Parts: sequence; C-alpha cells; structure tokens
Amino acid sequence: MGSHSAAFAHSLQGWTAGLPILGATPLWIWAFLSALLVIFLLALPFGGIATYVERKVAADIQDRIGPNRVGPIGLLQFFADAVKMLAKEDFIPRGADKFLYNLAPVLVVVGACGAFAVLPLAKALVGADLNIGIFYLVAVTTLIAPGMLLGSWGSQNKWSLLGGLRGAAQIVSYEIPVALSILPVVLISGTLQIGSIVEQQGWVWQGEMMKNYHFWNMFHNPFTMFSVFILFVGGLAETNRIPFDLPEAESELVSGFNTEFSGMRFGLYALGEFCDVFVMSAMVTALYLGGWQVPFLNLENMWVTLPSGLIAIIHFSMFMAKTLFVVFIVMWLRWTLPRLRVDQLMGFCWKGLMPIAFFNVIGTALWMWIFHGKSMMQLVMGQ
Amino acid sequence: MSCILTLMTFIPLVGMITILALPKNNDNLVRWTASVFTAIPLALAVWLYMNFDTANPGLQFVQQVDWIKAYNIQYYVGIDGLSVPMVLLTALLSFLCVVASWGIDKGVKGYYAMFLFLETGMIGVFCALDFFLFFVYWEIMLLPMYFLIGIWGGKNKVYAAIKFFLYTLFGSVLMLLVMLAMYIYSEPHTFNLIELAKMHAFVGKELVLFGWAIPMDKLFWVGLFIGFAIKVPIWPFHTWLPWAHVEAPTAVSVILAGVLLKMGTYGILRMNYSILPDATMWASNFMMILGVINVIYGACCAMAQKDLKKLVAYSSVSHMGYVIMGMASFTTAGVNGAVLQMFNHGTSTAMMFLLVGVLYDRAHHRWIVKPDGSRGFGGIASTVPVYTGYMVIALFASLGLPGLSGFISEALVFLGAFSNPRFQVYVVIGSIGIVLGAGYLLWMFMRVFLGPLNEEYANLEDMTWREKFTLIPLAILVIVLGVYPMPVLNLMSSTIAQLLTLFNKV
Amino acid sequence: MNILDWATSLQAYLVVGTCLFLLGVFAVLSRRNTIGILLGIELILNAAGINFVAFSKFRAAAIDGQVFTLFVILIAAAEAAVALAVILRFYRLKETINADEANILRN
Amino acid sequence: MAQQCLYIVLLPFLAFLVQVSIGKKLPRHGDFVPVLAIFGSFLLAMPIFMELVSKGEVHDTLRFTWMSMPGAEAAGINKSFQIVIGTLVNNLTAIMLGMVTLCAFLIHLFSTGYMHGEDRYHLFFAYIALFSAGMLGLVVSDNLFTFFIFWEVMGVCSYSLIGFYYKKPSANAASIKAFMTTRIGDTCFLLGIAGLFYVFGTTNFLELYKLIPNPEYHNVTLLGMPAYAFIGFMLMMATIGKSAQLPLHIWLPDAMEGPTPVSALIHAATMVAAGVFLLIRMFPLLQAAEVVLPVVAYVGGITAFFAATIALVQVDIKKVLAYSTISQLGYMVLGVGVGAFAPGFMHLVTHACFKACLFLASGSVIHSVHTQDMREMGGLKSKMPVTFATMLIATLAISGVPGFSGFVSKDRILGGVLAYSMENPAHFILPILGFATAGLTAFYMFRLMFLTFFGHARDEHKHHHAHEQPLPMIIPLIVLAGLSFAIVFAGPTGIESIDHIMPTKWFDVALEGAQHEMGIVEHGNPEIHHHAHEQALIISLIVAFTGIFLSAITYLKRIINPDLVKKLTGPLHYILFNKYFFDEFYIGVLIKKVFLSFNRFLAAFDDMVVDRIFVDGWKDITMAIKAVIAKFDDLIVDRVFVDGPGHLAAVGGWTIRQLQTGKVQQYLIITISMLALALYFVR
Amino acid sequence: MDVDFPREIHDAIGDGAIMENGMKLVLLLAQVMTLVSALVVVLHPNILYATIFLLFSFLGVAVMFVFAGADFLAGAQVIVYVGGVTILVLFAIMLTQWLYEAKLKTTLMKGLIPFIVVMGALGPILIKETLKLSDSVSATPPEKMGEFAALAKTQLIGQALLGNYLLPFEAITILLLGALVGAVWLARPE
Repeated sequence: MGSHSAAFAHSLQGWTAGLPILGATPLWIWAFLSALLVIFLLALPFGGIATYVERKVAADIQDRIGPNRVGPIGLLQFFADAVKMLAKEDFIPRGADKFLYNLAPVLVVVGACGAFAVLPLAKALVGADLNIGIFYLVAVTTLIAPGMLLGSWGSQNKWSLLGGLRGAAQIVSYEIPVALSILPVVLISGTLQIGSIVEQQGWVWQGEMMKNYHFWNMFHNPFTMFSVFILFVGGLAETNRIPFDLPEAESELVSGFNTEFSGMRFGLYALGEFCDVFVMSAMVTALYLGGWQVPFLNLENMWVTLPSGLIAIIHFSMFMAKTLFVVFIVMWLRWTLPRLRVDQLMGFCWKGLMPIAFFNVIGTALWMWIFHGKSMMQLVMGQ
Repeated sequence: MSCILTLMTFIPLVGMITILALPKNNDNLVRWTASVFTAIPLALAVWLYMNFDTANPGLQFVQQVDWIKAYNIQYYVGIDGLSVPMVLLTALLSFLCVVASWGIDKGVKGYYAMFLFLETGMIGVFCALDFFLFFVYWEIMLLPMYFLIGIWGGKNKVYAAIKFFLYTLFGSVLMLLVMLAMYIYSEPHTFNLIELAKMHAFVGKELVLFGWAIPMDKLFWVGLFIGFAIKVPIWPFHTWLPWAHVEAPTAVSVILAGVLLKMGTYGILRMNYSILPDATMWASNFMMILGVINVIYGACCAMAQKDLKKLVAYSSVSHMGYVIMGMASFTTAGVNGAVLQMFNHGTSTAMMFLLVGVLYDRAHHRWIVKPDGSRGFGGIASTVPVYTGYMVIALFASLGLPGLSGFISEALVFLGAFSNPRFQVYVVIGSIGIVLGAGYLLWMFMRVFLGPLNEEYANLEDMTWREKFTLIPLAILVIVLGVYPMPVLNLMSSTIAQLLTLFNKV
Repeated sequence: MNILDWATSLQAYLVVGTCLFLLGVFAVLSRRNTIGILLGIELILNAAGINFVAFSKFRAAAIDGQVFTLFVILIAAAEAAVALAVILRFYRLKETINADEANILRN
Repeated sequence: MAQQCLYIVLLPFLAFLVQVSIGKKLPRHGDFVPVLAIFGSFLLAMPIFMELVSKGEVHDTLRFTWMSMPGAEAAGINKSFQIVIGTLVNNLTAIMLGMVTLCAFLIHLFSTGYMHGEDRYHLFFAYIALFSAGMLGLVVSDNLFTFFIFWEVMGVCSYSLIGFYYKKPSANAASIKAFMTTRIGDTCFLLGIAGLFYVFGTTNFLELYKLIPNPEYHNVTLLGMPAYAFIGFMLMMATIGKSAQLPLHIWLPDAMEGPTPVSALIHAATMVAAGVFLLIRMFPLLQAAEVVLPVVAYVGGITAFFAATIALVQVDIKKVLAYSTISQLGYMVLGVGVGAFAPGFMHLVTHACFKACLFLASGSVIHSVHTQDMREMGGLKSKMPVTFATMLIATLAISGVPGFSGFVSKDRILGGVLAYSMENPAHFILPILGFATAGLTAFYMFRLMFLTFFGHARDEHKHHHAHEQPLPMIIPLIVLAGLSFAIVFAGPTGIESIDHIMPTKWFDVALEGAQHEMGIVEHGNPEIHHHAHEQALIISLIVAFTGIFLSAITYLKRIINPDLVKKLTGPLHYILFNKYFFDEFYIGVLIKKVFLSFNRFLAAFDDMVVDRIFVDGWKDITMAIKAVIAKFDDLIVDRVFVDGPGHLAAVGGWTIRQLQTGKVQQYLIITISMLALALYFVR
Repeated sequence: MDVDFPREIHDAIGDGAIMENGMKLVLLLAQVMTLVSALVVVLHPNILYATIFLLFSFLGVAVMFVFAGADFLAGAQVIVYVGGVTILVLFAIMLTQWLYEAKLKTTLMKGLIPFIVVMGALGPILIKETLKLSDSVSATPPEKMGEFAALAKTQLIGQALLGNYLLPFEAITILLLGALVGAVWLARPE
C-alpha cells in the first residue's frame, strides 16, 4: 500500500522526465502544480456548474424551467455569472475593516479547497494520500469557521455578525458528531489514510484477499448504517446547507455573513461553499460508499487485464457519480425541508446526533470485537 | 448450572441498572421492568427447588472463586438446607412485593431501583459462605432499606429510618469485630465459614481484654449473637422494629418482616451454631429464656397496640420468639420447626402486611382505635368480604390454627423444645404465647371487621385483581404447607440433622 | 551553512521556540488586557510544544515528545476555556478586564 | 373400613370447599350440597355402625407417615422425629360415627328450614359442613396429633358460627370469648401432646395403650412431677376448656348467641362432647396416673351441680339449655373421673341425642315466636304439638325418667359414683353432688317445659303468630326424640324385629370390647358395685320425681309462687341469676383490670423505657458528650493551639503583606526576574 | 503503513539526504511567519487583530510540526487551536462589546519594565543557553531519524496513549472534563 501516494505528482514527473526544463523541475513543484491542477480543473468548474445545477434542480422540483437563455438549456449560465462577478466593481463598504474583509473569503476558500488534496478521486488519482488523511480533512475544513467569523465582523454589519457567529458556532458544534461518525470507519479499517480506507471497501469474489475486503463501510454493520446518516447530516450543517442554513437565513439576516460582499469576494464565498459541499459529499462517498470502488467488481483482478488508464477513468467516474449523487441529495433537501430554529439546531446536535454517534462508535467497537472485524457482508457470505 | 446462585443474586442488580437507565416519566415501564427482573430470580428459584437434592445434607450449587487473594477472601456461595427455604422465600416475596408496590407513584424509578438492590443483598446473604462476603451483602442490604423507609415511608419515616440504620449498624459493628477476630485467630487465616466450622479453632483459647482473660469462643458467640439478635429482633433489641414496620411502605414492611428478620436467625444458625457449637451449648438456656420473653412480651405488647401495623409488627416479635425457642432446643423437631417457622412466618406475616397495606391504601389510616378513643374501623367484613376472607386466612395462619402453616411450625417447636428436659419449664411458660397470640389477633379482627358497620367505611372498595394476585400465592402456600409441610421440611431436615450432630458430641 | 539548511536544523527549532517563549512572556507581563495575557500564555505553550517535537525528532527519535505535545495542546484547550470563563466572571465583578484591577488580594 | 372413614371426613370437607367457593351462586345458595354430603357420610358410617351392632366389635386401622425428619441419632435427645397419622376404627369410633353423622345430618336438615332467608346462608352451611368434617376427623383419628388438629378446626368453626351474626357486638364478644377460653385448654392439650411425644415418642392410641402399662415409663418425670400426671392434667385442662367445665365454662352460655342449630350441633351434641371423648380415649393414661382421676371427678361433679343451680333461675330458654349442657357434661366428666368410663361414654351418646332434640325444639319455638325469653312464651302446647311432644320426650330423657335413654346412662353414672365413694369414703361429697344435680335437672327442665308450653300465653301477640314448623324441621325432632328412648341403647325390647337389628345390650358389649382393647382393668369389688347400682337406681328415681313434682306445683299449678321464692332467697337468687359472677370476675377483673392493664403497662414500658431510655437514651448521652467535646475543641484545641500560632503568623504576615500589590503581572515580573537571576547563577 | 507525509518530504528526511530547497524554503517561511505573527500578537493594540495573528502563528507552528515528522500533531494543532481556541477567543471578543472596546493600550511605563526584564535579562540568557544546548546535543544519526520518520506516528501515539501514558491520558481527560464543566459553571448567567 501507499505505493500510489502522490502518484499523480510522480506520474507527472515521470511523463515529463525526458523533456528539457520540465524534466529538471523538482518534485515539489510538480506536487504544487498538481494541487493547483486539481483545484482549477475540479474545484472551480464544479463551483460554477453546481450553481447552475442547483438552479436547475430547484426549478425541476418547483415545476419550473430554470435557466434557459444562455446557451442550450441555459448551460452556459454559469459562465455568464462568472463573467458578471469578475467584472463587477471591487467595492469595500465604508467602515469595514479592510484587512479582515479581504482576508475572510480567502480563508474560506483555502479551507474548502485544501481538502481536495486528499480526496481519492481514483485509485491512481490522489493529490496526496496522507496517512492522516481524514484527520487532515477535518483539520483543514475548520479554517472555514474563522473565515466566516472574520468576514462577518469585518463587514461591520450586525446581520452579518449574527450570521457569522451562528455559522461558527454551528460548525464547531457539528464537527463533533461528524468526527464521531468518522471514527467507526477508522475503527473498521484501522487507518486514517483515505486511500486504504477506500481500498478496503472493495469486493473480491474469492481468494486469500477476501478477508481484507468488506464491501462498503455503510453496510459493514448496523451501526455504520446510522453513522453514514449522521455524517451526512452533520456535514450538511457544517456546510450551512438547508435545513441548517442559519448563517445565511435570507428571511432573518438578509443574507447573513456575506451580506456586504459582492463581486469576486462574494464569488469566493460561493465557491468555498460549493467546494465544501463537494468535499463533504466526497467524504461520505469515500468513507462509507466505497469511494471509487465499483460495486462487486475488482477492476484490477478480472479475467481480462484492463489498461491502467481505463481503470483510472472508471474509478474516477464511479467516484464522481457517487459524490454527485450525494450532492444531488443535498440540493434536493434544500427544496424540501424548512429551516431549523437556532435552539433546535443546537439541541439536535447535542441531544440528538451526539448520543447516537457515541452509540455507533461503541457499537462498532463491540462489533469489531465480537465478529473479529468481519462485515455483515462477509458474515453473510460465510467468509 | 453452578452459577445459578450468582445469577439469582445479580440479576436484580442488572435490573436496577436497567431501571436507572430507563426514561424518567414512564412509570409503568419501570414497574414492568422491575417485575421482570424479580420474576427471573423467582423462576430460577423454582428451578433451584426442583433440582435441590434433599438427601444431601451438604452444600450444593457451590461456586468458589478467589476474590481478594491476599487476605484469603473468596467469592464463595452455595446453599444447603438451612438457606434454601430462605432463598425461595426471598425470591417469592420480592416478586410479590414488586407487584404490591404498583401503587407507589412517588419516585418510582428510585423506589424500584432500591428494591432490586435490596433483593441482591438479601439473596446474597443467604447464599454467601464466606464471612467477608456475607458481611458485604449484609451491609448492602442496609442501605436500600434505609432509603426505602426514609423516602417512601410514613409520617415519622426519617426517625424510623435512622433508628433502623443505626441500630442495625451497631449490630454490624459487633459482627465485624468478631469476623476480624475470627480471621486473626484462625490458622490458617480464613473467612471461609465452612473451614471455620471444621476448625474448632476457638475452643479453649482465651482472649485478654483489659486484663481479663475471656474465653474466646464465648466472647465471639456473644458478639455475633447480639449482632444477629438486633436483626431478629430479640428482646431487648427489638424497639427499632415497630418503628420501621409502621413507617415503611407496605412492600418494604413485607420484606422487612418476611425476609430481613429471618436473616438474624439464619445467621445464628449459620455462624453461632456451626462455628461455635460449644459456646452455643453454653448459652442455650439464655437463648431459650430470651425466646420465651420474646414470645410473651411481644404478644402482650401487641395486645395493647392501637395501630394495626404496629400490632402486626409486635406479632412478628412474638413469632420470632418461637424460632429462637425452637433453635435453642437442639432437637430434631425443634430446629426443623424453627426453620419451618422462619419460612411460614415469612408467608403469613407477608400476607398480614400486604392486607394492612391494602386497607391503608383505601382508608389512609390504620387505627384499630383512634387516638381520640373512637373506633377506627368496624364491621367492614360486610363491605369487603373477599378482603375479609384473605384476612381470615392470614390471621388464622398467624395464630397457629391447625390446617394452616403457622401451626405446624409452632407445634414442632413446642414438641421439640419439650423433648429436651432442660427446657420444659420454658415451654410451659412460652405456651402462654399461643393463647395471647389468638387473643390479640382475634380481638383486632373483632374490632376492625366485625360488629356494627362504621358508616364512614360503608363504601370501601374490595380487593383489586392486582392485590389478589399478590395474596393468592401466599394463601396457597399457607394452606398447602399447613396440610402437608413435607415439601419444605424435606429441604432442610437432612442438613439440620447434620448440624445437630455437633451438639450430641458435647 | 546557508539559511535554508539552518532552518531544518535542531537549532532553528529551538531558537524559534525560545523566541516564541520570550514573546509570550513579554505579552503576559506587559499586556493590560487579560485576553492579551491569555494569548501570551498560548504562545508560551506553543513554544513548549515546538521544543518537545524538536527533541522528539532530533534527539530521541522517539514518540514520547509528541505525546507530551499532544498533552500540551489538550491542556491549552482546557486552559483557554477556563481562562475565558474567568475573564467573563471578572468583568461581571469589576466591569473591566484590566488585569491591574484584579487586585483584591492586595495587602 | 378405615379407608371408608377418610371419605366420611372428606365428603363434608368437600362440601365446605364447594360452599365457600361457589356456594352463593348455586340454587338455594347450595344448602343441598352439605346436606347431601353429610347424608353421604351417614350412609358410609352406617355399615360400620351396623357391623359393630351385629358383631359386637369392629377394628381396622390405616396409617401413613405425614412428617418425618431424620434425626441425628448419635446420642441422647435427638431421636428421629416423625408423625404418623391415620384412621382408627374401633368400637368407640363406630358409635361416635353413627351418632355424629346422624346428628349432623339431622341438624343440617333442620337448618335448611331454620336459617332460611338469612344473610350469608351459604356460609353458614359452609361452616357447619367444615365443622362436621372436623368432628368426624376427630372421631376417626388414630392419634392425638390429628385429634388436636380437628379439635382446633372445630374450635374455629365454633368461633365463626357463634359470631355468625357478626354485626351484633354481643355475638362477636361471645365468639372471641369462646375461642379464647377453649384456647387455654388447647394450649394445655398441646403441652400434653408434647409430653406424650417426649415420653412415648408417639401419640397413636393403639401404641399408647400398649406402652402405658409398661412400668419403664411410669418413672419418667416431667417438670418435677410424674409424666403421666402431668400429661393427664394437661389433657384434663383440654377437656375443661372444650367441654366447658368449671372454671372455663363461661363461654358456653354465651355461645348461645349463635344460631340455634349451631347450639344444637356444636354446643350440645358433638363438639363439647369431644372433650369427654378425649378423656375416654386417653382413659388408660388417666387411670395409670392415679392422681388425675379424682381431680377430674371433682371438676365434673362441681360443674354439674353449679351449672344446674344457675339453670334454675335463667329465663332465656337457650341459656337454660346451655347450663343444662354444662351440667350434663359435668356428669360425664364425673363418670369418667370415678372410673365409670363406660356409663360416661353412654351418657355422652344419649345426651347428644336428647340435647340436640331439646335445642332443635327450642329453636323451633324461637323460630316461631321470635324471642328467647321464656317469660314471653307460654301456652304453645296447642300451637306446636309436634315440637311439644318431641321436646317433652327429650325432657323426660334428660330428667332421668325410666324408659328413656337419659335414665339409663345417668343412673349408671350415679351408680358408679356411689360405688366409688363407698370404696373411698373420703369422697362422699361426689354422690351428693350427683344426686342433687339430678334433682335440680328434673326441676329446671320441667320449669322450662311448663313456662314454654303450658299455662296461658303471656305475650298474646307472639302467641298469636306462633305456628308449627315445616317438615324439614319437624323430621329431625321426631327422629331425635325417637332416639331418646332407652331401648335404643339398652336392652331387649321384646319386639323381635327390632331385636333382630339390635342385639341385646349392644352398647355394653361394644364398651366391654373397647375396655378390653384399652387394657382397662376393673378395680373394686363387683359386689359393692352391684349394690351401689341398686341404691343409686332408687335414689335417682326419688330425686328425679321430686324435682318434677316441685316444678309442677310451682310453675304449672302455681301452688308455690315462684316470685315469692325469689324474694325469700333474694341474695341467693341474685348470685345464681348472675351466674356466680364468673363473667364479671373474668372479664371485668382479670381481663380488663389485670391483664389489659398489664399489657398497656408493658407496651408503655416498651415504648418509654426500652425504646426511649435504653435505645434513644444513647442519643442523649452521645449528644451530651458531643457538647462537651465540641466546647473543648472550640476553646482549647482550636483557640489556643490552632488560632494561637495563627495570630503569631498574622502579625508577621501583616508586615510582609505590604509587599502585596495584588497585581499579578507585577508578581510575574518579579518571578521572572528571579528566574533570570537564578539561571544566570546556576549556569 | 510506511508513508507519512508527501513522499518528497520524508524522502528527504528519511534518506538523511539534502532536502529539496523549495521545501526548506517553506519551512523557513513558516518559522518566520510564526515569529512575525507572534510579534504582532504581542504588540498589536487591538486585541482582535492580536487574536487573528495568533491564528497565523499557530498555523506556522503546525507547518513546523509537519517538518519535524509530527503530522498527527500538526492536525491536532490546527483542529484544536484554529478550530477551538481561536474561535473561542473570537467569540468572546465579538459577543461582548466591552471586550472589543476595551482598548487598553500598553503604556510605555507598563511595557518598559517587562521589556527590560525579558529582553535584557531573560532573553539573552535563554538564547545563549539554547544555542549552547543545540550545539552540545549530539544529534541522532540520520539513519535512525530516517527510521523514526518512516514509522507510523499516529499508531505509535495511539499505542503510547493507551500504553505507557495511559495514566496521564486519563488524567487529562478528567482534567478536560473538569475544566469544561468548571468553565460553564463560571460563565453561567447570574
């Protein structure tokens, strides 16, 4: 294991080895570049497309048409939006704390995009497969909280401040159930490394390898079935999505922490938020839904040997399909559920999710102890 | 299934924990849970009864595990003929009392938790064969009892609870001292009751206290005896009992009279008799006198009571006197009768207390004669015939009517004690108790149930099904054992025969 | 030895740690705002953490230093919570958070 | 046969169970169940009885172990203990079975009429069914232990039935009195049984009969007296309690609070006779004990006389009968006491029949006129002819008129007494008491008859409503009256068809067999006996007719004015009317003044002294010690030894305190400066 | 699990070979950022800014941890300090107007004596001692460092916490609980 760590950077270096200049470029630059590549090839388009999709989904759910003017079926709408944002006047309200006002969106985007580094997009396509992967993911996304807080303070607007405070409190609180519902997975796979976690969720029909693979973690034991929902709900709250969108709460706080932001800074906020949704969904996917694993198939161990490029593409599409499905659920929920009150929100976290999450951790631990780490699937198959 | 005793002991504890984990407001859930967790030991007790080898005088279902190895303390449980009737009685009464406590609606969770904890202590005491373990259970029992009286009791509950607690604790201290002394002076040091009984380690030795050389076994005997006498209670250590009984809630009174009192006599048989037979022989006259005093004194005091429950409480004092008399007689019939009386008194007095509790639930007082001199009840036999029927059974069982259980044991005690030439005079004196017993009970019955109806209670409600449910098993036991006592006698007789061989050598 | 190589050496870690410590001490001593003092204390704790980690890698090549740093971090978290609660309490009492006003223990 | 006895006992018991559980729901409140059950018992008992009559002897036993406890037989006192119970059918049993089942059946039958429409009708039948079971059980018991058990069962039935009208305080008082009084005897009985177990290790009659003559046991002592004497006295006490002998007789008159059939069955025919039956069953022991029998005789004689004197002046018809019962029981006890146990037993049986008849007849009267006071009756002869006739027969029987059963048995007892005193002239008082009682009996019984049935109606209203009773109440009267004739028990009738069924002197034959079985040896000179019997016959006839004559001239012809007599004997009448103040003495003085006061004192002692002083007193002592120690602690330990150094430190502290500015940062600056300094030097 | 952080970093450390200059630059920048931010923390009159720069200082320390092979600690540092302590302080400041407005500037006199003490006395001694110490410490042989770097730290920390350091670990948990309960109690509304 681990041979594929930073595989992408390595392969970049490998591919360019023969070329002048590029060939002499040190690995760390490649690593840096690869990170940039991920962000620009993945995060930015995703952020853009997501706005469009969200509007389309909303329209479908509300039985309207949605964006339909720019491009075929409004497909280019997000380009128009981007252009609009970039072209907008760079405006800082008077009385705002300039330093904080500028700093805040950056923190948010760094927090959200930093997480992309460890997402296992495919078996051979990982920014950096850290051995503290999940831990890193949790750590880096915490940067979002001070970002929101500072931005709201910096804009010298009481609605913003209220929104920012709510947001920070919410993120800090919901981090606990989220972390607790990550723990069962860690217990199951015995590692923090996302790559190997995903690896273990594979499926092997027979052979010696069988005992190391136990299908999706979600179906590992009864407790993880609950865990995945807690992770999802907690993630929903961490990303300030409906029904937990209290920091933005249009009807109460105008637009919450980003009221005073416009133009590219608002764009960054929006980007950060969408990236966050994506990261959260990817986390759910990687931890519980088998990541890039194709259900019941082990592409590397089939009767025909597939080219590695094809495998990577299939893995990647599998991963994206699962992730985007989760993203779709998030959007779906947005138009389905009403917003919670603040006290309900906190109560739900501390009195609802927390105890269940604890229970899941203990339950999973007991399961691991009793069944020697076998998943339900393995038990059913008699392995 | 050698772990059955451990199971019986700790299942109520599991029940307690379960109850504490239940939601706060769902009282019925708590009640059902408690019933289930007392029903399991009862079921196990039935199994135990079925599988108990009556021919074997020794210990059965033994489980022996090192507990604190450094001090040779063991988790050592087992039962023989002395303890098995008590274990059965405890399991039965605990279950019935849980059902009988259905009406309690103040702090239900706490009540049942305490109750189950109490059951653990009680069963533990009867099963323990290691003195240290015995002592631990003995003290475990004290605490829930204190709270049950102190929180769910009547008007003077705090006084009664503290009195009960301190008094019993005083006895425990003596017991503790003797326990430690026995440990120190036994060679090898042990708390194991069976080992101690085999050793005869204390005969002929002397213990120097304040310059006096005191025979060791007699000193130990007196210490243990006072400790147990307080629990029995033997005159003059009995005064906590009326208070505790009167103030405790019904079910707790039942347990108190039905099980806790027996622990004293059980303890005397288990410790004083087995370990210190010479000293027991030395003190037998003294015990017999105390027994007679208990019988007559208790009966006389009961006669003068105006509170129904206090009357029953003093009647317990009187009835426990028979147990002491039977034990002190050292005859087959006497000791068998004493142990049988322990069991029978457990059932009949439980019925009495339950019935008094039923009446108290309806009328909210228990005066036979109110403090102002007017009559408390009167003629309620016509309004509550079923209740009266049960009362008649309990009452006649209690006063020793042939055909009901109380008679068999009392008669055996008298026959046994009379067969020992040393005690015939005491038996003659003690037999006055039979007359007095009938006197106070029937007088009470007359004043409460018969005569012209007190119009205040014309609309008294008769027994509910739940109340009948608690009384029917006891009534059946009382009648069946009155007609044919062998099912219980069989359990104990071989063990008692073995115990008595100790005294024939003397 | 150029500056880049020096940065990876034990000395660099220790010097940074010491400087951080000194700055923390200075903040603790000079800040009149109690929150400022709290920030100073956090710096001091971080300095300690750096030293632990540095020695863990360069001197011992063992995990113990890291474990202690973990403890330091945890204690820092507890300390921050308690300190802020104390400051709130203090403000309710004195209507100020000037550290100099916290002088009930004088004389 | 012995097995048959089980069913005889069980049938009424099952009827009891049926009545208690579902009696109320059955048609007619289920009264037919006990009636049929006891009739069944009667039918089962008859073959046994008839076998006795025809063969002159029956004998059968059935035994099984009830309780057994293996003993530690190593030595001495710890024998294995076991109680073997069973049934015994012998001559006495057979006679008792016949008598009891018949009486019980008739009285059950009577009750269906008498109790008709009463509240708790089904329970009444339940109780008397249980009672019958108890009595039959007692009769068939082959050992004293079960004998005692059934004895007590009867006691509790008696208690319940006396207090049947439980709303009447007097009924309740009577019931509790009955139970308590008999309980005293019962306790002694239990002690007696305990003594038997101690001495013989068994209570089985047949075994006892074998063991008692064994001289080995004669030397055993109990409580300093010969064991036989102790046991004998204890059993005598049991009889005194159950058979209402002096001084425990007080309950029986009060027991008349119960319904009249109960009085007839329990308090006349059967239960009270059980005491005498006990004496008869245990006669060998009493005889062997030697000192007991004279005491028994005196108890019986005195009781007979005193009860008869009381009966002279009572106005309540049932009270008169009650005292008469006590008196007659006294006769039986007297008979047993003088060793004439066969006549005693015979009197038991004859008395059962005619006294039951008397009670039932009085019940019939009471049922008719709704009063028990004889002063309100009179002239009922024409209104209730059958009742009158049957009651007259029974009265003649009890008065000892020749040709009736009472004459035979009483005469034999008196003969025995006379013989006894002839042999032991010191006991001359016994025959005097006996003959006096015979006269008194005749007097008061006829007084009763005259006041009730003759003369004019003293209460017109009640007289007007009086009427003869329905058939179920009449039949028992007739049957019992028929049994009051002497021929049933004694002697050739000359009528062949009857003699065919009852051979000559079947009773005497049966009793001789019983005597033989018990191993009783006839003492004394048969010559004297024969002589005494002749004399007794003449004297008893004279006194009986004198009594009847006096009664007639006083109450029928009114030649002697009873009121005048009453005035003349003022104080005596007062004492008699109040029954020698036994009740007042027992209840008023012994129970209320002495016993209850003692109890109250004891309870107060328990509360005030044992509890307050000896138990709670520790609290006060502790509190006092606590106060002293607390003071000591406060003033000396704390102030001087603790605070003293503190004050010293305070002075020093005040000086140093001036350095304290309270500013943390200043302290820190000093600390860190010192640290720097230290580092500088340490380096 | 043989890997630790981006291969390139521990390649460099693990082989004992020269670390890539770029990475060294990153480390140097982190050190500088740590110190500069700390300076701002100490000197900035506005407590809010001081707090924000404290955040950067923490991040710098986290980066240094990464380079010292303590990646798990780096994560913990970020989570606890950035996600916990900083937010807590910010909350306190923002929720309570008085804290923000209480701009208690350090006066010259107030700052002077500490400055003298720290920079004049403690500072030189400590720096000198540090330099001496770091020279005197015989550094671990590179291969041993390499071995260490190759170890799975998270697992080791876990084993250490539940092994040798179980007692302190439990003590810390109790301390944390106590501290939090105490803090809540202290800060409760009147």
